[in-house]
Amino acid sequence: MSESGGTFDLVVLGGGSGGYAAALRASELGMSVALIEKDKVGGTCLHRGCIPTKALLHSAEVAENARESETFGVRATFEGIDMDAVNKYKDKVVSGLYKGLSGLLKARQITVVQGEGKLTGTDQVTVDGTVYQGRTILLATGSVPKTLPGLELDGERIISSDDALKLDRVPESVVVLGGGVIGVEFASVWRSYGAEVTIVEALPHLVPAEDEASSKLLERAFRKRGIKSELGTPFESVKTTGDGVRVTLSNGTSHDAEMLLVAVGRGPVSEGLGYAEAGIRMERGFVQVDENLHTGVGNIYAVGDLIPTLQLAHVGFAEGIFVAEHIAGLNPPAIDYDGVPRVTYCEPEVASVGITSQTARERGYEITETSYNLAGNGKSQILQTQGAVKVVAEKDGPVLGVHMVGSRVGELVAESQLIYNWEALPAEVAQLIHPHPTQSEALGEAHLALAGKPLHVHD
Amino acid sequence: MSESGGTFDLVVLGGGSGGYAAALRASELGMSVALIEKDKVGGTCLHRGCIPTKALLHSAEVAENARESETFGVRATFEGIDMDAVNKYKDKVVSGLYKGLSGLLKARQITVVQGEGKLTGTDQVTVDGTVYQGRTILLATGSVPKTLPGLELDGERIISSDDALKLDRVPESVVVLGGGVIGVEFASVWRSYGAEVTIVEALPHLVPAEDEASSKLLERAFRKRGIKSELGTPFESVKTTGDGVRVTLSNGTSHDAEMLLVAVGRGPVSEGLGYAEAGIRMERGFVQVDENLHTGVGNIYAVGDLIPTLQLAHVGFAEGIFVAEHIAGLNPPAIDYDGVPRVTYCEPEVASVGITSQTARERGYEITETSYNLAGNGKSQILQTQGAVKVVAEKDGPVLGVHMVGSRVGELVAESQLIYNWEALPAEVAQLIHPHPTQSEALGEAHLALAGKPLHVHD
Amino acid sequence: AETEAGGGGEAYVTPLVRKLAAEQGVDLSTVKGSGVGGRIRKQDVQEAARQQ
Ligand SMILES: Cc1cc2nc3c(=O)[nH]c(=O)nc-3n(C[C@H](O)[C@H](O)[C@H](O)COP(=O)(O)OP(=O)(O)OC[C@H]3O[C@@H](n4cnc5c(N)ncnc54)[C@H](O)[C@@H]3O)c2cc1C
Ligand SMILES: Cc1cc2nc3c(=O)[nH]c(=O)nc-3n(C[C@H](O)[C@H](O)[C@H](O)COP(=O)(O)OP(=O)(O)OC[C@H]3O[C@@H](n4cnc5c(N)ncnc54)[C@H](O)[C@@H]3O)c2cc1C
Repeated sequence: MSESGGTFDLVVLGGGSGGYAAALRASELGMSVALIEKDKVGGTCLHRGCIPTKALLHSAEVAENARESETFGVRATFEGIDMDAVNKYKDKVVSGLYKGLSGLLKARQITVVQGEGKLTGTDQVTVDGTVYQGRTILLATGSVPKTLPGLELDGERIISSDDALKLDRVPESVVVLGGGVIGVEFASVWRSYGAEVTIVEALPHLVPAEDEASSKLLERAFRKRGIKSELGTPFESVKTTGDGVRVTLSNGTSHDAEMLLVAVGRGPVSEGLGYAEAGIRMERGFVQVDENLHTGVGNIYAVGDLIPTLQLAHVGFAEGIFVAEHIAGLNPPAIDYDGVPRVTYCEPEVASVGITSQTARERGYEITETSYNLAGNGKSQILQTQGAVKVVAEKDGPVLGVHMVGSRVGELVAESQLIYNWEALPAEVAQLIHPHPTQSEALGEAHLALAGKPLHVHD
Repeated sequence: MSESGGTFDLVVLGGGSGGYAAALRASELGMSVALIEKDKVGGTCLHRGCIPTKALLHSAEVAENARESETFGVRATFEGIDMDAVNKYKDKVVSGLYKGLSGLLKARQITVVQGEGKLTGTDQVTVDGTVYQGRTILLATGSVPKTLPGLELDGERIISSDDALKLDRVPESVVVLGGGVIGVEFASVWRSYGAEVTIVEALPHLVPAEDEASSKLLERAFRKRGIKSELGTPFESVKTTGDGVRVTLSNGTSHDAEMLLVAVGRGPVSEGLGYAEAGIRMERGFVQVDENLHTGVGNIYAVGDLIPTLQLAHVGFAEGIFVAEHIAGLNPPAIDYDGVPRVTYCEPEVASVGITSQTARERGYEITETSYNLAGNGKSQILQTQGAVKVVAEKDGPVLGVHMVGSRVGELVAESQLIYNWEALPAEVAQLIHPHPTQSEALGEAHLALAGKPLHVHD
Repeated sequence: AETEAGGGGEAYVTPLVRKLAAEQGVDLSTVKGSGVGGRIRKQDVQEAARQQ
C-alpha cells in the first residue's frame, strides 16, 4: 500500500535549474509545490556543470595571469596548480550557492522531497512508495553525459565531465573528444594548467553551433595557445596503454595521452521513469512538448535538458518560470529560443544571441553585417585579447544576431540580448554612446558602423 | 601678414575625444575639416587619462591575482612591481591606439594641423600666423588638472595625475587629495602595487556623485583593502619634509607620506585663446553653450571638458558627433546627460546610469527600488567579489537609474544604458533571462525582483 | 518640425516605443514627442492610441 505524500498544485520531478525555477515561481504565485530530487537541489548546473566549470575557468585565468604577469609589469612566478586547493575553492563556491538555494526553497515553503521519483499516473509521482498527487506535474529530470556506441567510460582514463570535475591532479596530456561547449571549456582549463591538449571533433569546426566567423576566431586563438585540434575527423577507437590511452581517428592518425575526456553531448534522463508508460511522446529519449511545454498528456509539462531545446541552465530557468506562469493563467509569451544568449566560457570566450549570418540567409533575409575587430577597442588592448564583435542585421531592419569572441565577452551578450529581443535597429543602438574605455564599446562601434556612422573603425 | 591655411566647412580647435569625434563624423558627412592640435591627437583621454590609467588598473588586477592566487588553487609568488615594464606596457597600448587614430584621421582626409591655435575671429583660428577659416568653428580645448588655492604642485612630491602617470617607481605611501573618480582609481592602483594609501575628501563620501549606496559599498571595500579614507575632512595644508610630505587636515590630524596626489578636479583650457574676446560667454572658465552646444556667437560650438557637462571621454564623443550632425542639418536629438553611463574603474568598480534615488525623489517621482547583493550571483562568487546592483524605477513606470559596485561591473552598465534610455519597464527586462553564470544575471535578478518575480533572491 | 535624420536613421525612437506603436496601430510620424530632444516616449504613443 502506498502512503500519501499529499496533494499539491504542482509536483516537480527533478530539482535542477528547470525544476527549481518552476517551484520558486509557482510558490510565489501562491501554489503549493512539492519538489522531488534524488540527489541535490541545484542539479547538474550547480554541482556538475556551470558553476564548478566556471570556477575552474577562473582559476585557469588566474594561472594565465600569473604566467604572463611580466607583460603587465608584475613580477610574479607561476609555480603550478594545487589541485586540492582548486577543488576546495570550487567546492566552497558550490556549497555556498547550494546553501543559498536550499534556504530559498525553504523560505518559499516548498516541500522538498529527497528521493528518486517515478511518474505513476498522469497526476502522480511516487517516491519510495509515497505518492505525491499533483494538479499539475512537471518533469525536469535533466540529462547525463552521453558517449559513443562502443566507447566505454572507466572514470579513470576515459572520463566524462562528471569525472573531470573530480580529478585530484592536472593531467600531463588529454585528448578531448568533442569540440562543443563542454569540450572547449575543459580544453581551455587544462591548457592553462599546463597540459598538452588535443581536441577531436568530427564536424569541421570548434563550437559548431556558433556563427562560422566565431568558430574560426576561436580556432585561431586556440592554435596560438598551443591547443591542438583535429577538425572534421571522426573518432575511431581508443585503447588504454601502459600509462594512458591511445586514441585512433578515422584518418588513421593516433594520439597518445594520459586521458580521454568524452564530451560528445548529453542525453536526457527519461528511461524507467514511467514517462512512456503514461503515454508521453519521446524521441531519442527526449520528452516532446508543444510551445506551452505541455507533453500532451493530462496536466504534465516538461522543461530543461529533458526536452529538445537548448541545453542551458538559463533556458531551464526560463522554461520553469514559463510553466509556473502558464498554469497560473498569466499567459506568458512563448519563449523565443533564438533570443536566448549563449556563452562558452573558454579563453577567449565565445558569446552570441540571435541567429547566424547563414541562418539569416536561409530564412530569406536580406542582411547587412559588420565585424568590429577588438584591435580597435581600447579595453581589449589593455586586456591584450583578440577577437571581434560581429553584428548581423536585416537590411533597413533590426539586429538579427550578435556573435562575439574575446576575453570576457560573455558579459557583453546581456546588452546584445536586449538589442535582439527588443528588435532594435542599429541606429537606435548607435544613438547611445557606450562608456569609455570598456569592451562594450566594441558592440557600440559595430552598431555605429552598421548605422552608417562608424567612429573608431579601421578597415 | 598672415598666411592662409584655407577655408574649411569645420575647423576644430583641440584634437581630444570631443574634437576628433566631431572631425571624424563631419568628414563622414562630406564636410572638409581642419583639426588643430598642439600636442597629440587623442588628447587627455588617450595620453594622460582613460587609457593609461586603465592600463595601470589592469596591471594592478594582475598583481592582486598573483598575490591572491592561492585562493584559487594557483601556486604563484608575487615579487613586486617592475614600474619600467608597467610603463612599457601602458605606453605600448597608448601608442598602438594613437597610431590607429592618426591613421583613421588620415584615411578620412582630415587636415590635421600641428600647432597651438587661437580663435582670432568668429570664423577663424590662427596657428603660428596661419589662418584657418571655418564655416563652423568647434572649440574643444579640453581640460587640465586643477589644484586648490595656495597648493602648489612641484611634480615630484606634490603631483597631479599627469605626473602620477609618469612615475618610475611605486611610492611607499601616498596621500590622495580627492575621493572622486581620478583619486579613487589611483588609490586603487597604488594599493594593489603595495603602497600605503590615504584618501582625503572634504565631502562625506568617496565618489560623491554616485548614489550614496554605491559610495558606502566602495568605502567598505576600500577599508577591507586597507585603503584609509578621511571623509568629510577638508585639506588644510601640506609641507615637504626630509623624505616626503606632511599633509595637515582641517580636523588637526596630519599624515606623512612619500607623496601627495592632488586630484581635486580638472579645469577648462580656455584662457588666452581668444574666446572671451570673441564674445563667448564663460563661467569659471567653462564655455557656456545651449542645448545644441552652440556658444551663441557666430557659428561657434563647443564640446567636451571645455563646457560644463560631465567630464567623460564618451561625453566628448557624443557631443562631437552631435555637433557634426547638427551642422549637417540632421537634427540629432539633444543629449540626455542623465542617460550617459559612468564608470569608475577602481577595484571594485563603480558604475551607474540614470539618476540616484535621491535625485528621483527630488524630482518628484514616486519610486520603487531594489538592491541585489552579489553574494547571490554565482559568477561574482567565483570572482570572489562583493557588491550590489541597485535599480531604481518609477512606481509602475520605467527604470530611472542603475547603480552598481563590484569587480568588472563597468561592463554591465552598457545593458543598463539601454534599459534607462529606452525607458524599459522592469517587467520588460525581467522577461528576458540572462545567461548563466554571468555577472549580468545580477542585473536580471534585480529587474525580476522589481517586476515582482524574484528568482534567486535572498532577503 | 522636420525630424528626418539622414544616415539611415529616422527620428530617434526607442525599439520599445516602435513595437508599442505597431501593436496599437499608431503612426509614429503623427506623434509629437514629449521626451528629451523631442523624443517620442511610451506615454506619447499611449496617449495617441487613446485619442484614436
Ligand atoms: C560540464 C557542464 C558545464 C555546463 N555549463 C553551463 C553553463 O556554463 N551555462 C549554462 O547555461 N549551462 C551549462 N550547462 C548545462 C546546464 O547544466 C543544464 O542545461 C542544466 O543543468 C539543465 O537543467 P535541468 O533542470 O534540465 O536538469 P539537471 O540540472 O540535470 O537537473 C535534473 C535533476 O533531476 C534529478 N533527477 C533525475 N531523475 C530523478 C528522479 N527520478 N527522481 C528525482 N530526481 C531526479 C537529478 O538528480 C538532477 O538534480 C553545463 C553542463 C555541463 C555538464
Ligand atoms: C587621469 C584621468 C583618467 C580619466 N579616465 C577616464 C575614463 O576612464 N573614462 C572617461 O570617459 N573619461 C576619463 N577621463 C576624462 C577624459 O579624459 C576627458 O573627459 C576627455 O579627454 C575630454 O575630452 P576633450 O576632447 O574635451 O579634451 P581633451 O582630451 O583634454 O583634449 C583637448 C585637446 O586640445 C588640445 N589643445 C588645447 N588647447 C589647444 C590649443 N590652443 N591649440 C591646439 N590644441 C589645443 C590639447 O592638447 C588636447 O589634446 C579621465 C581623465 C583623467 C585626467
